[in-house]
Amino acid sequence: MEYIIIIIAAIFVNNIVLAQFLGICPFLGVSSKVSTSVGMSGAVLFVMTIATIASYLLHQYILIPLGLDYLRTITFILVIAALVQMVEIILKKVSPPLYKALGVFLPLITTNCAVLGVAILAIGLEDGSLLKAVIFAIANSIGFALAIIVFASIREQLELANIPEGMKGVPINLLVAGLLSLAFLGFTGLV
Amino acid sequence: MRKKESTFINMVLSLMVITIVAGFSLGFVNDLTKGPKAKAKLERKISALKLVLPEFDNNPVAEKKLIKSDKVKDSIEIYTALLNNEFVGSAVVGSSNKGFSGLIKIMVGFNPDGQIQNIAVLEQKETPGLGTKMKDEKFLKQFRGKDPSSFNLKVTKDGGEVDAITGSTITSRAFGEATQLAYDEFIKNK
Amino acid sequence: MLKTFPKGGIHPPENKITASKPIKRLDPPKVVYVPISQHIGIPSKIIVERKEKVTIGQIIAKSGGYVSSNIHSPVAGTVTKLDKIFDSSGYKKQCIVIRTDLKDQSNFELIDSPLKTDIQLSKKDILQHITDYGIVGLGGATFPSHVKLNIKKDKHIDCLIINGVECEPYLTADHRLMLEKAEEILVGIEILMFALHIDKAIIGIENNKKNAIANFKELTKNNDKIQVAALKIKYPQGSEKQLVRALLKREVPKNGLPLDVGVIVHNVGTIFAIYEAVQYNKPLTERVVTVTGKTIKDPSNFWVKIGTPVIDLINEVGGLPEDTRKILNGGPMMGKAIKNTDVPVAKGTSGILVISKEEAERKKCTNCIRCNECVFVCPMGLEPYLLMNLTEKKMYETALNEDITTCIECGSCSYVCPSHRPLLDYIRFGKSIIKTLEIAKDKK
Amino acid sequence: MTVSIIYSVLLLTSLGIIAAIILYVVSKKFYVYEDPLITEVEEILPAANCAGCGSPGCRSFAEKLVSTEDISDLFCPVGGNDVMESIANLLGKEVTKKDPTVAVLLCQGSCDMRPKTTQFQGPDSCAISALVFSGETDCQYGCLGKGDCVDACLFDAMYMDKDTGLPVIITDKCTSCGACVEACPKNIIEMRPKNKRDLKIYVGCMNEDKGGIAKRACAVACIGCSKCFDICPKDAITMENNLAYIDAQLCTLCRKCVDVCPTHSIVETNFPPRKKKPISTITKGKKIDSPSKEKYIDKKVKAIVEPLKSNNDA
Amino acid sequence: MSTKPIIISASPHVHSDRTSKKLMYDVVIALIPAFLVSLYVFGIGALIVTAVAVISCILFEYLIQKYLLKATVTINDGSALLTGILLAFNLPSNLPIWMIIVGSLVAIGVAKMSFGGLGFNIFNPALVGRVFLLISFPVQMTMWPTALENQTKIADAVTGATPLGIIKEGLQFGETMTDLSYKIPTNLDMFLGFTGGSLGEMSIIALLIGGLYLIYKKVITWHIPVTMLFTMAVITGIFWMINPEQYANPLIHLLSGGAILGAFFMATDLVTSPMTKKGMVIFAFSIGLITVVIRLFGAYPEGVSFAIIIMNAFVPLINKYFKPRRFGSKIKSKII
Amino acid sequence: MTKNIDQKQNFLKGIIKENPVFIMLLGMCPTLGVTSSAFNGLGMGVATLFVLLMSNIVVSLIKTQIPSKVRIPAFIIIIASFVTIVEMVLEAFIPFLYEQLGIFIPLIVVNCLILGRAESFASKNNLWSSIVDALGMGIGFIIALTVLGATREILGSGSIFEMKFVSEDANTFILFILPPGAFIALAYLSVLFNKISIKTFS
Ligand SMILES: Cc1cc2nc3c(=O)[nH]c(=O)nc-3n(C[C@H](O)[C@H](O)[C@H](O)COP(=O)(O)O)c2cc1C
Ligand SMILES: Cc1cc2nc3c(=O)[nH]c(=O)nc-3n(C[C@H](O)[C@H](O)[C@H](O)COP(=O)(O)O)c2cc1C
Ligand SMILES: Cc1cc2nc3c(=O)[nH]c(=O)nc-3n(C[C@H](O)[C@H](O)[C@H](O)COP(=O)(O)O)c2cc1C
Ligand SMILES: Cc1cc2nc3c(=O)[nH]c(=O)nc-3n(C[C@H](O)[C@H](O)[C@H](O)CO)c2cc1C
Ligand code: SF4
Ligand code: SF4
Ligand code: SF4
Ligand code: SF4
Ligand code: FES
Repeated sequence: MEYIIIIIAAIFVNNIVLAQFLGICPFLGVSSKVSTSVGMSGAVLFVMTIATIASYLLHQYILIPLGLDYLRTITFILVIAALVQMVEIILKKVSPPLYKALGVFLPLITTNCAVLGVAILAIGLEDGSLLKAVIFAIANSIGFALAIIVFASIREQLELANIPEGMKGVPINLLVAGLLSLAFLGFTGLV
Repeated sequence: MRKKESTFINMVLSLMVITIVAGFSLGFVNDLTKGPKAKAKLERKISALKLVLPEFDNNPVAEKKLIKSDKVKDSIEIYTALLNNEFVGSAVVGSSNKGFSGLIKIMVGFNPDGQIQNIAVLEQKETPGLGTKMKDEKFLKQFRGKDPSSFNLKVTKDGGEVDAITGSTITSRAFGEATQLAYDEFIKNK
Repeated sequence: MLKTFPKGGIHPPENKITASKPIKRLDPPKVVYVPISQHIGIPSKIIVERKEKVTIGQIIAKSGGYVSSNIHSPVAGTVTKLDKIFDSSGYKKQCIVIRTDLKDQSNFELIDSPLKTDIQLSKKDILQHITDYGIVGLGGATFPSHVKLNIKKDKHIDCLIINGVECEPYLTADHRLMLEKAEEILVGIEILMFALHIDKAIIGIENNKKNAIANFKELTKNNDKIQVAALKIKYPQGSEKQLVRALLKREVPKNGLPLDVGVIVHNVGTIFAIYEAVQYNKPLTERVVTVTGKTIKDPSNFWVKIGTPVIDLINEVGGLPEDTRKILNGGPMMGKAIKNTDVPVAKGTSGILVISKEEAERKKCTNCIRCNECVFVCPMGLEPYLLMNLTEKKMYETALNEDITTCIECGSCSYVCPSHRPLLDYIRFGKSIIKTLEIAKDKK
Repeated sequence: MTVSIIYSVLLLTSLGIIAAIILYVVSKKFYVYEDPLITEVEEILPAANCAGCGSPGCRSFAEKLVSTEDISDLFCPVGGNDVMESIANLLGKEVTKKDPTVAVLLCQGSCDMRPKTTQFQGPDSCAISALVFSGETDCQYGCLGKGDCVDACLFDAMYMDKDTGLPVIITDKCTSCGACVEACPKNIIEMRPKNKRDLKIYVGCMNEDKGGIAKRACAVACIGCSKCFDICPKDAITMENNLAYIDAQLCTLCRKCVDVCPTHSIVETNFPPRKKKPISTITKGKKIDSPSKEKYIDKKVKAIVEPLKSNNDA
Repeated sequence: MSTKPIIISASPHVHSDRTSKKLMYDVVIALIPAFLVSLYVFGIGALIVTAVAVISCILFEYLIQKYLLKATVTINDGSALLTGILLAFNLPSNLPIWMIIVGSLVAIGVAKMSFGGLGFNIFNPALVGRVFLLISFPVQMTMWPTALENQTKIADAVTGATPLGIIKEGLQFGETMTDLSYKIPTNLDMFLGFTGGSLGEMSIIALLIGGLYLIYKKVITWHIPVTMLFTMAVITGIFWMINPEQYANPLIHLLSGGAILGAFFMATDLVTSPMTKKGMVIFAFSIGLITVVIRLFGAYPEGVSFAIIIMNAFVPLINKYFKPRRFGSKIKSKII
Repeated sequence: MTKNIDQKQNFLKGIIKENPVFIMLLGMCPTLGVTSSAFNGLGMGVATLFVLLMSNIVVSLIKTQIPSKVRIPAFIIIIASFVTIVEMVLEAFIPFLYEQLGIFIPLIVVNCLILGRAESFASKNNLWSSIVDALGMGIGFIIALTVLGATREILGSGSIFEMKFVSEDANTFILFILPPGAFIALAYLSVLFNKISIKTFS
């Protein structure tokens, strides 16, 4: 039950993009096509999960025992940056097609605050276990995927619309994000 | 101005230098701010206590009591305040998750005779500008000096004596419930 | 339950005002303008010269390639010019201009011949006749029939479908032909069945031609090879893909031909032309044309010589009404607006429709309200609103993926759109662009 | 120095070194070479991404420039000779100099010269209306006047003249990218050398009909009379399908042909006005001498001068 | 021949006589019965709210088109009128006038014209306007003049909660459905419209009449309303059967909280609903589901508005993956 | 290779032509996340400016010493160090702001603005230009955040910098302090910004 609550909360109620404002850059940046946004979601799911595991372990078994939790930010970001690089290499070698699909997004993820944000939030969970952290990360990346895919499909449709000159580009995208976020307010109080 | 070549040695060396410097400076700043940080943290706790309790001279945080209760998930915290080693009241953390958006956590300060000294809101997720009005003086002031044994903590709509915040009956009810809970624990653990 | 195709379609007002008018024969016009490209494919090659005398039925332009057709002189007379004349495509096209010899008796002979039922030619000769006498599909596409009937070894055909649907409003040419030449058409069917070794034929007729259905049913009572099927009144029932689906429940694959599901579809007019070519060695030099319109005094059906200028036909029905704003070659759904009244009748002209006043005006186009009417009526399962938008925004690649090329240009979408959007205009344009892009790609 | 500082240094350093090692391995094992020249060339290119060069975009043109040995066939019309030269310098390759060209409209059939006989209803697009018919006038070669070319021009170098119903090319803005040539379904925009001071002489007509028919459809149509052909001292004019064409390479801009054309279908641009012969004498000896004709000539002159003026302001 | 030149255009040369304007006005006609009932129940307040919403919607559309977009003004196509009416129908009849104007501005300016106007908006304008108001002014937006007692006089309207609001609050504080059933109006009252609520959402019978008229006029098809209401009935039915004391019965859910108004008039908005029948069914099913989830477990007693705009966001995705079956494509699947 | 840069231009570009928020869309998360009040926006802006300035300085100083392959990790460490310093200082001395900004403080690390400037400017230009660049960009960021925060605060709470100018019970557009309001306010502010900057600078 607890896990289900985490999942629903992360996907609908506190959607990482629409309610928590994490990962807005890729959300606005790589959402012009549904296909690319699916690629990005895949990459985020992948990286967010491993990054959370890695930083959880780092925090739990190195930083806390050594009393170095003020190094949280710097160590996490290092771990994430290195991980992303490593994933990139491994993918390139192991599965070129997957690399082709996700590869372009990987560098973007380093500067995606959703990954770092979730890693930090995950260690802050109440009586958090590793499992809980992982579920939290996965649920959040699904929330990210949901938001960005819906957003991309709307943008695809808007490409065919006659948006007024002044609204074209950034403003209309922000507005759509705003209305999307407004709609998601309906889930308030589910958990 | 030529860039350094990307040789192995260069790469490791430069990163090493950077990390060492970073490590030093961070450690240093941490040492510098450790004291103030801890103080600020304690300060925050104490300031809440100061708000709800009459004057005291002990450190209630050190004398925190944790009481298991089946009504709430976490245990209930009780802080006892002493002035000149004399019991002057205690602050009880009450909570209710029937708020509009879930959990509401408040700290209620009681006089030794059970009168409410003051209430501070610790945690809440209510709608800004609406449920959050429970932090407003206008709402809080009706609790001060009231003894829950005689003062019905329910909202007027439900036959109680609390004037609900306009448009936020739910929040007001939850607030009342949390206060009631705190009072019950206070009586039990007096 | 009447047979029909499963999805889409519309039912515009039928306006078949000439349904009960027998086909009249027109006097030969003084001058005929015979275009050399009256069929899909390569234009024919002119083989006559200026001032040359020609007789009725003489070949005046020879097939210019495989997908092409012979063209015969519809009248006896003298070639006066080889000129460019506006035809129904809206462009000037090469024409052979022949002045009719008013003294030559053959121009005035009644060409109606008695029914001739026995088939004497061999299969090969039948196809040769169809090739020689310039038979092309009269259902609208004017695809040379000999190409269609020249079936490759690896294809198996098991059914001939006779398209007597005539789902276009106003037009009654096929209807009248089916009433007046039913027996000839049945012989024509026998000829094709014989030539193609098929023992099944279905005549599909829309249910608003009950007398034609009854007539055929009566005549084929004892013939279990030829069936007559009444079809629901729904446009575009006559489109071959929809017709095959309605009659046989077979679905012609995307970008495929009826051939791919073992079917040949021919229009009743084509069948009649084949009958005449095979039994009487008669080339395709005349056809039935419905001349109609709400404001026309005396709308009628005529046997018309190919090459007759439209104005001659209109004069025959009482002249061009004052408030004419649009003249169509064909019906209101698929017909083409012509530029002037000198445009000649060609093999594919099934009707001349005169439209007046406001009815001719297009309404102002407003924003698409995504009402899904167009999606709902498209018989091909396309999303016209999307195809139009994609074309407008020059996203041809996406349009191709959305199957724009399978549009049969039936116009149902434009017909229903409550916002009067020129859907088909754009889709047609998109198709043409994609075609040129693909040709360019093929070249590379 | 507290323990905490030591730990923090140790931790960060070890993390840093691990990162360095990984990155080193990466950079060695998975090294992909990309010529830095490409980026440099791309920076020189004008970044209009107009595809006038034949490549889908400036970046891919840069790749092509770097990868092909002989770049003399490649040309960026927007950047022109300057850009090509600097690229050639960078790459150490040869370029051929191209004469600057500019778009011209081979049709003068304005509304009053070429009466409309029909009316088109449908989308405002030349290409779409060309699918249905040859145009609202009886000339099937001329401009349809719906402005596809104007829409295609990325550089605001064209506009539709409401009075004539024809597009106007602002020569100074035209980069000769050819987008309009591509867009016109009637192929009546041609790229012609700009010459000095933008002096040009060309036949402003595409009508291949016989003289009489052409004349009936449009007052300024080339009727194929061959007078210009006969008079041209340099044999720059060819006659084909009842239509004259002036080869810009051979033309010496002597202007002899302009005077002899009975229908004024030869256009001259930016020449100083002829002092000896005022406009009225040009029209002398011509049958049609209607006032509208006069008006038209005024307008024509204006239409050509105006863009230059407006450009100077800008 | 007439003096006007002959017209050339591409086929087809005839057109059905349906126009988008007629569609819009058909919806307006269909809303008249519900309006009359609200006029009877809420008196002049209903008229004021509706008039203000309609006028301000049309005015904003006019001003924006004329002065900001400098485009042709299309205020007589009926869509702004309709947005105004539907916005009003979602508001309490005693809402301050300036709030109505703000709601209209959000509906027309933000949700519609920012996207390019009629046909390009992603979200239902009236509902965006309503949700904006609901969230910004929850107090005024959730206080309804109670019906009947105060017909025709608006001055001192007594306020009270909607049936769903009463149920939600009651259940949260431990009351059972049996206790609550005395506090809420009877089913018949709800059916006829004698209950509290937004001005256009209470009279089920009037809305049904309008809805059937729309189906008869082929402005909408049955797919969205039927699927949505059916889904709601089934899911609330299941919960009700599990525990009738904790969950209201399906009838209450269908009769209250704008379910009918939403199902027939708002979810069916042509612009913001899917293009295929299959898509519509999925769309409507999800609306039903989300509505019930919000009503039973969420913070808001009333979920239809949110459910519709949430699903509006999914419409492009639905359109992308639920296409009509192409004629001649290999995979044979049944077309709904 | 360092070009001569017009420093005034360099400074102004960050505020107008390349405004990180309105034009370049950099660092959107803190922009949207913390701007529920003008003060929070200002606080975040200043914190970001500090990190940006310091990291631009350091990067510009040591740029020649870093092999290009480890450029990014090196920059990240530098940035992260300054962020951590900011974090600790805020926690110690301005605890209430620390609480308000919450998770967005550590997230300054991944603010694309900072890494982007380090990458594309400081690593290529001299110290002085880098400082000016950082100041321009940072002030552009502060202005954007403060304006956004102020707009939201005015509309949403009826106050500015916590000073209430409407009565306690007045109705304000609560939506604007909620997440959707952030997007919507920014959307229309950027329309406005574009209009104004086009009008005044073209
Ligand atoms: C967007 C929104 C936010 C709300 N926030 C709260 C809240 O924080 N606290 C609360 O008690 N009620 C809140 N409500 C109102 C409840 O839904 C309910 O109407 C109210 O508590 C009961 O009304 P009353 O207080 O006027 O009796 C909110 C309503 C809406 C629409
Ligand atoms: C390029 C082309 C090739 C064709 N090839 C054949 C063919 O091999 N066999 C055949 O039966 N019909 C062939 N057809 C004719 C089609 O079956 C069909 O009759 C024609 O396209 C007109 O159909 P419509 O009037 O429904 O558009 C061909 C048509 C085209 C355009
Ligand atoms: C929309 C549409 C409607 C058509 N309607 C008819 C029709 O009513 N009668 C007909 O004979 N052919 C009609 N056709 C043409 C047929 O598809 C097909 O080309 C013809 O029946 C083939 O016979 P033919 O080769 O003898 O012309 C229609 C085609 C289309 C695309
Ligand atoms: C059946 C139908 C339902 C409609 N429902 C709404 C609605 O709920 N809200 C609204 O603003 N407009 C509605 N409209 C009007 C119109 O579609 C709407 O203004 C567009 O969304 C604006 O682009 C409706 C129109 C029709 C035909
Ligand atoms: S014209 Fe094409 S898209 Fe339109 S309904 Fe017919 S087949 Fe479908
Ligand atoms: S019929 Fe017209 S208004 Fe309706 S969806 Fe199609 S294009 Fe749009
Ligand atoms: S006028 Fe033609 S060639 Fe010149 S810039 Fe414009 S599109 Fe290119
Ligand atoms: S020149 Fe060509 S593209 Fe331009 S308006 Fe004329 S016909 Fe159209
Ligand atoms: S600031 Fe959050 S992803 Fe860029």
